Amino acid sequence: MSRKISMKQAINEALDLEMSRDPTVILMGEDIVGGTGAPGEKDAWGGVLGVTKGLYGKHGDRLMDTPLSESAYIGAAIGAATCGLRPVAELMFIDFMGVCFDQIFNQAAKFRYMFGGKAETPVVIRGMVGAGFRAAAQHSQMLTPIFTHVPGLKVVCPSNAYDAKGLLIQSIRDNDPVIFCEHKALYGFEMDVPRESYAIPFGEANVLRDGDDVTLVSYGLTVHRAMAAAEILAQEKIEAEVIDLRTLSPIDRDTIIDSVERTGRLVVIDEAHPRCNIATDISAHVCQHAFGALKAGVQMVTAPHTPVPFSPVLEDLYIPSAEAIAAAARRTMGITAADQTVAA
Amino acid sequence: MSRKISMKQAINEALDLEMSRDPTVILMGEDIVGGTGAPGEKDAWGGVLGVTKGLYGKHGDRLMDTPLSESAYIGAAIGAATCGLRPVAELMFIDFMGVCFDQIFNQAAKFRYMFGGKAETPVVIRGMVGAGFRAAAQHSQMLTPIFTHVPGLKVVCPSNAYDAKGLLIQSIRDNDPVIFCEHKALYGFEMDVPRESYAIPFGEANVLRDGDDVTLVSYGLTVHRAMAAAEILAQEKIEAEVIDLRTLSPIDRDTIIDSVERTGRLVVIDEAHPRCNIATDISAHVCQHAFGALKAGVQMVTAPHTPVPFSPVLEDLYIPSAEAIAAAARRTMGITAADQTVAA
Amino acid sequence: MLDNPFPLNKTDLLKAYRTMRTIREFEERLHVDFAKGDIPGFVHLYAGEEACATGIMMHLNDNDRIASTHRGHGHCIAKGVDVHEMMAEIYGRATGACRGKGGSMHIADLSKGMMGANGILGAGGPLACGAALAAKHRKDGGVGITFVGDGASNQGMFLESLNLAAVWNLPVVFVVENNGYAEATAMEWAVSCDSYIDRATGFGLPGVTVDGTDFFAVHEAAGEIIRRAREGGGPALLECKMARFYGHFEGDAQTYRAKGEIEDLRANRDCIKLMAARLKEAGLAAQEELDVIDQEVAALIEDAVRAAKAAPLPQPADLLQDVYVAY
Amino acid sequence: MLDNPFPLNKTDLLKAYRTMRTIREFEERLHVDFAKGDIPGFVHLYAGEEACATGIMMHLNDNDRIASTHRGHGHCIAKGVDVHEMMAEIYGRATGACRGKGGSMHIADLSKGMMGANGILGAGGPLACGAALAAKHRKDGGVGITFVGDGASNQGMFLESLNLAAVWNLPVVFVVENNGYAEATAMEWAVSCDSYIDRATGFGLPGVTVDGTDFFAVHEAAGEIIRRAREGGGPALLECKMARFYGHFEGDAQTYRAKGEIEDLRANRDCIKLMAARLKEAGLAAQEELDVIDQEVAALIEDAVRAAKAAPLPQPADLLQDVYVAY
Ligand SMILES: Cc1ncc(C[n+]2csc(CCOP(=O)(O)OP(=O)(O)O)c2C)c(N)n1
Ligand SMILES: Cc1ncc(C[n+]2csc(CCOP(=O)(O)OP(=O)(O)O)c2C)c(N)n1
Ligand SMILES: [Mg+2]
Ligand SMILES: [Mg+2]
Repeated sequence: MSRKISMKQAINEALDLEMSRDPTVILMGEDIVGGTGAPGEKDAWGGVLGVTKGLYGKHGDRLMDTPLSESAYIGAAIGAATCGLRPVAELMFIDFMGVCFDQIFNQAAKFRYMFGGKAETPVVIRGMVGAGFRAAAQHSQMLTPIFTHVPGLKVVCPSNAYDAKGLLIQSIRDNDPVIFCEHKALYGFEMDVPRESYAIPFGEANVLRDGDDVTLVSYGLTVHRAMAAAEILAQEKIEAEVIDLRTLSPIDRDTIIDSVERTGRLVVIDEAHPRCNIATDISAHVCQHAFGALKAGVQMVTAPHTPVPFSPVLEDLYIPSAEAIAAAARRTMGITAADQTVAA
Repeated sequence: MSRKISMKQAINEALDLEMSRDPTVILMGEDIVGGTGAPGEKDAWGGVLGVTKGLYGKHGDRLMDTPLSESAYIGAAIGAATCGLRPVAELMFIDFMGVCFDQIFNQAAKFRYMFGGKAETPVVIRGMVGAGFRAAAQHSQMLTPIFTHVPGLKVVCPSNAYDAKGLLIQSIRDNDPVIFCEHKALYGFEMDVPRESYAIPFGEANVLRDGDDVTLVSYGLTVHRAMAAAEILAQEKIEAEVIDLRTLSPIDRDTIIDSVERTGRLVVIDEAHPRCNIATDISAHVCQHAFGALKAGVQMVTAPHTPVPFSPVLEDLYIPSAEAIAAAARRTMGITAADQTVAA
Repeated sequence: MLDNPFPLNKTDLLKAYRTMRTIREFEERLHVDFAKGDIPGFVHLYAGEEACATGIMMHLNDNDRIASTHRGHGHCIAKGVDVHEMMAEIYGRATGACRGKGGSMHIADLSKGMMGANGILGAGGPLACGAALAAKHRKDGGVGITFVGDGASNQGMFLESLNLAAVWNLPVVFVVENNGYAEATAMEWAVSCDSYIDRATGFGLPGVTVDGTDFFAVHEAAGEIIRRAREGGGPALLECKMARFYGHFEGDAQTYRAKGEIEDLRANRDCIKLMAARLKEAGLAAQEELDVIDQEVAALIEDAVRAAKAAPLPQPADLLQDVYVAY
Repeated sequence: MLDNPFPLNKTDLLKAYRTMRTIREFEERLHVDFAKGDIPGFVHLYAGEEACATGIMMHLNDNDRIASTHRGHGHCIAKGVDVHEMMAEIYGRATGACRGKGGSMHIADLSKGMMGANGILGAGGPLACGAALAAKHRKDGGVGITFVGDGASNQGMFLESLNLAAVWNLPVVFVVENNGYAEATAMEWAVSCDSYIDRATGFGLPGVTVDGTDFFAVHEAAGEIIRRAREGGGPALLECKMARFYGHFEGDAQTYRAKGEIEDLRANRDCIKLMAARLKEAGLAAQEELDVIDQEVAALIEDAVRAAKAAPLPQPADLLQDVYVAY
């Protein structure tokens, strides 16, 4: 049984289902309940954008508001995870990772290896990523490449409500630390989502659209831009295959390479900054392992090497557009702007 | 006039020269003097490995020991930089960036852009990088890709004493925040270094060896491995061109592309973890912008996707070896292990 | 002026009143325009807290630096940042204080000693230490001031900077703007110490608590602390207890607050009303004089909004500008 | 046992003595073998500080968790981690506590409630809060303990965790091992408060200071604090003032210390000598009994070194193992 719900609701539902199923699942974060110690209503916020709203009513003190101390509570979530709980800690905006990164990359990520395989750290850190909210330079970053770079972390970034639910359930059940990236511009995006519980395995990309001419690979918000680009291209009789990575670590390289072996052309789209990002990661892998299949250089379409600007007119230019993606696809086909003008 | 000095001495000399030249240059860090408040000798340490030793005697209180509070003093260095000083702050091991990353990536890196071009933050953050010291998972990382990912930061990683001196002088004079990465395994490495002051501009790679068959690109310690690989290859009549990047942001892509246009073959070597690293960054750039020149897929030789292990036998396997680099070069030439056996 | 009971002359008092009114008018206008959908992004209003910024900033000059918070409009105005440039910034215009790239959460003007509002809580502590360090290095008598909310006072960066300031004996003042809430969370719950004086003592700093709705109390306490810092007497912590008139940010329904709480605050703890009453009581200003100021302020804000709306937007090329001084 | 002046019986007292001797012997052996070049990496010795780890750990069971520091050997031994596995780890062997992947700075044994030595200072604070949170959630009476040096007590992560522990009322104890130095830097200079009791008060925690070279004092103070935490009475901070016998790490020339300082410490503040004297004074142990223990301990360490040197090295394939539980 399914019905249309938003990605925000899907995340809420995944948390609810897992808390109901497993008593070791606890939630913590700044105002994930909201109003602790305050004279008014309890559960006043349910997170800054309401994602955890209502869960306090059902699960009570297993949701914990925290003081404004990310290292302390994210570290506590990590410590508790090594002691048998399955905490889901919210880092309101992923941009705040700078004040608690040590606990994530030097502690949680390394315990298992550094302790000779004898530790498990089943913690999930949920955080909002991405631009488009007019939230400026310190509340709009992707930062997915930074987490993906770190061995020991798993990194998830869904593009829709269905995936968000299944991937979050998998994240909670997973026995390694998971960074769960929620693109804030997708929270309102609705789609059919089953009521029941289901887990989407990590490392399995989703082929959203078949096509034999060019492969478009992305994750998160820009998956939708890639789909829009595919529509534009289809009108030009270019059939694009669109792949949604869903998880960045592990990453499903087989699906990408299978596709590129058919299309011979690859465009990688990443909302992260261009240097050392997911786009370079994929491009380089393909160039090393499927060079023979490439008919043209791999094109990357990314955010620029700049902080995220505030002004809406600039921010709108910041996120890779469908037109820029389509243009990159054309470049892989050897179609220049001049050809285009002629064709048009 | 030059004489043989170690990279450690070259760094010390660069700091000394700049402090003498410019009264706004100040140094801070944990025990960069050593012994503050203690009953014994002042200037007892000069940094944990003695890099700043002796500078206190010459420049006195312009060197400041700090409490063990990286966010506070790195942030103070950044704040002071926006107010007219040119602080050089030491982050003893770059691995400690997790406790002060916010000040680096959300503050220093973003001020200029976020404030509409009206701020300057001429701060240098020096830190030890790299494996080989048996210092285990939390004292051996490169992390260069993480800093390189961030717009607004410049990232420098010299491979030798001469470059270290010139690049550090440039870093101090530069008006943007610079992450200056010192590979601890290179500290003892001696070479001819002029006594006088000189600055090496950023974004200019150094071609250490000419060759027409394959291009090897690296930075830091693995430059030496690449040179050793070139020696191995030369015995097989394969002439490798070896490029030392010196600065990772900005990065000298022109020199790489010029070389690849001649050789048609590229191996990128990176001591950082493999995902979203400098190797993928370069490979992807070349694959997008010089695809036509490539005769074979770009090969990457990197550390594995694991934390740095302690045991010397494992750590020695961790850092890319000359043999692995040579093997990658052979792969770009289509020479398989089988061919090799025949040839031998 | 024989019967002036205050340590400020009339000109300064009216200047302070004007500053507070400017902040209030600025914020109330944003409140209205945000609800209309005119203003993009997150906006945190300082209304109700004006006496704190104003009382402190009266002691500072352009050579003194402040590191502000996400709730920074009041600090900016009191520190002398141009109101037109601020408004244009909030509207994302090319004429803004940050040329439209910063927005409400990142207004800065280094020429006025305003090091920036900050979207990262607690980040100002270290930065203000740096400003103080630079002043100390130059021996120019400058001070660094950082503002921090009750919530952000639990941030590690901020706590570290208390220790650093004491150890280095920096001319820096930590102003805790205790408005009782961090978002929806009560200060009473989230801050573990009995008082900020205890916390200051825990870092070897003198701590002072004042009623932050009382301009005169803030002004006096801050004056003493800042003077000492300038003279090399070292850092201190000043807690100002105050009241947030609006939600955490615009759009907050505030159901976590007590019934009648805001009405009560507005009626009894409005720092501007309180100041006006004191001025009139002391015979230093007639209502008419204050009305004139109010009208001038209203006109200023009106003009700032008008100008902001009419100002040019950033150009596409601006997207890539000013990442580095030189790259 | 009528005339036993101590709250522990003879068996426990001798057990404590044995633990302290084991730590000392372990560390002194490392000191010698490091100088010979047998041991790779950074090694920080706990010698001189044994009474602290031992006095506290006597109150704990495997269900209680500790988060340790870079100077962790003593915590490990007192918490029951196998000495052979520790030595093998320090020698980088496959039989080590972490299969050779961790080394001195990362020895852990979660089955013994030892959450790991830690190369990042201050990181243990949040982790121990997490252990305490898990215990509280399970209502199993467990406690979390974190050790932190005087230097690391200024780390933001650690400071934040003091506040968090108080706010969440966690069964956690923060043990400040104040040995007077952070590397070469004096505690007196780097820690801004007058006393750790002030710092604890600054976070709403009860704070207690004891002579960390006095096993009995540590044991008693820790017992009280840990009992209260177990019973839901909340967190506390315990400062143990003690003495580092060796350098910050092996290889440190220690020129920053006063002339004669170490000799004086060894003569007058050696926690093991002090304990032995007290035991003999009270007639609870004869020198001969202690000698037997000393000999057994020496044999154990000798055997651990022998076994470590003979143990197999990790295999190349191990390099890629155990990054994830499943990937
Ligand atoms: C490091 C960091 N953590 C969390 C946030 C999200 N956040 C923004 S404002 C706020 C509450 C701040 O409360 P307080 O410090 O009391 O200041 P006030 O809003 O009351 O002025 C929070 C949690 C942030 N911006 N930065
Ligand atoms: C976050 C961090 N900063 C700095 C260091 C480097 N470091 C290792 S030990 C040490 C001094 C520690 O002093 P203290 O906390 O007093 O412990 P002690 O060594 O005296 O036991 C320093 C600065 C580190 N490991 N981690
Ligand atoms: Mg507040
Ligand atoms: Mg110490």
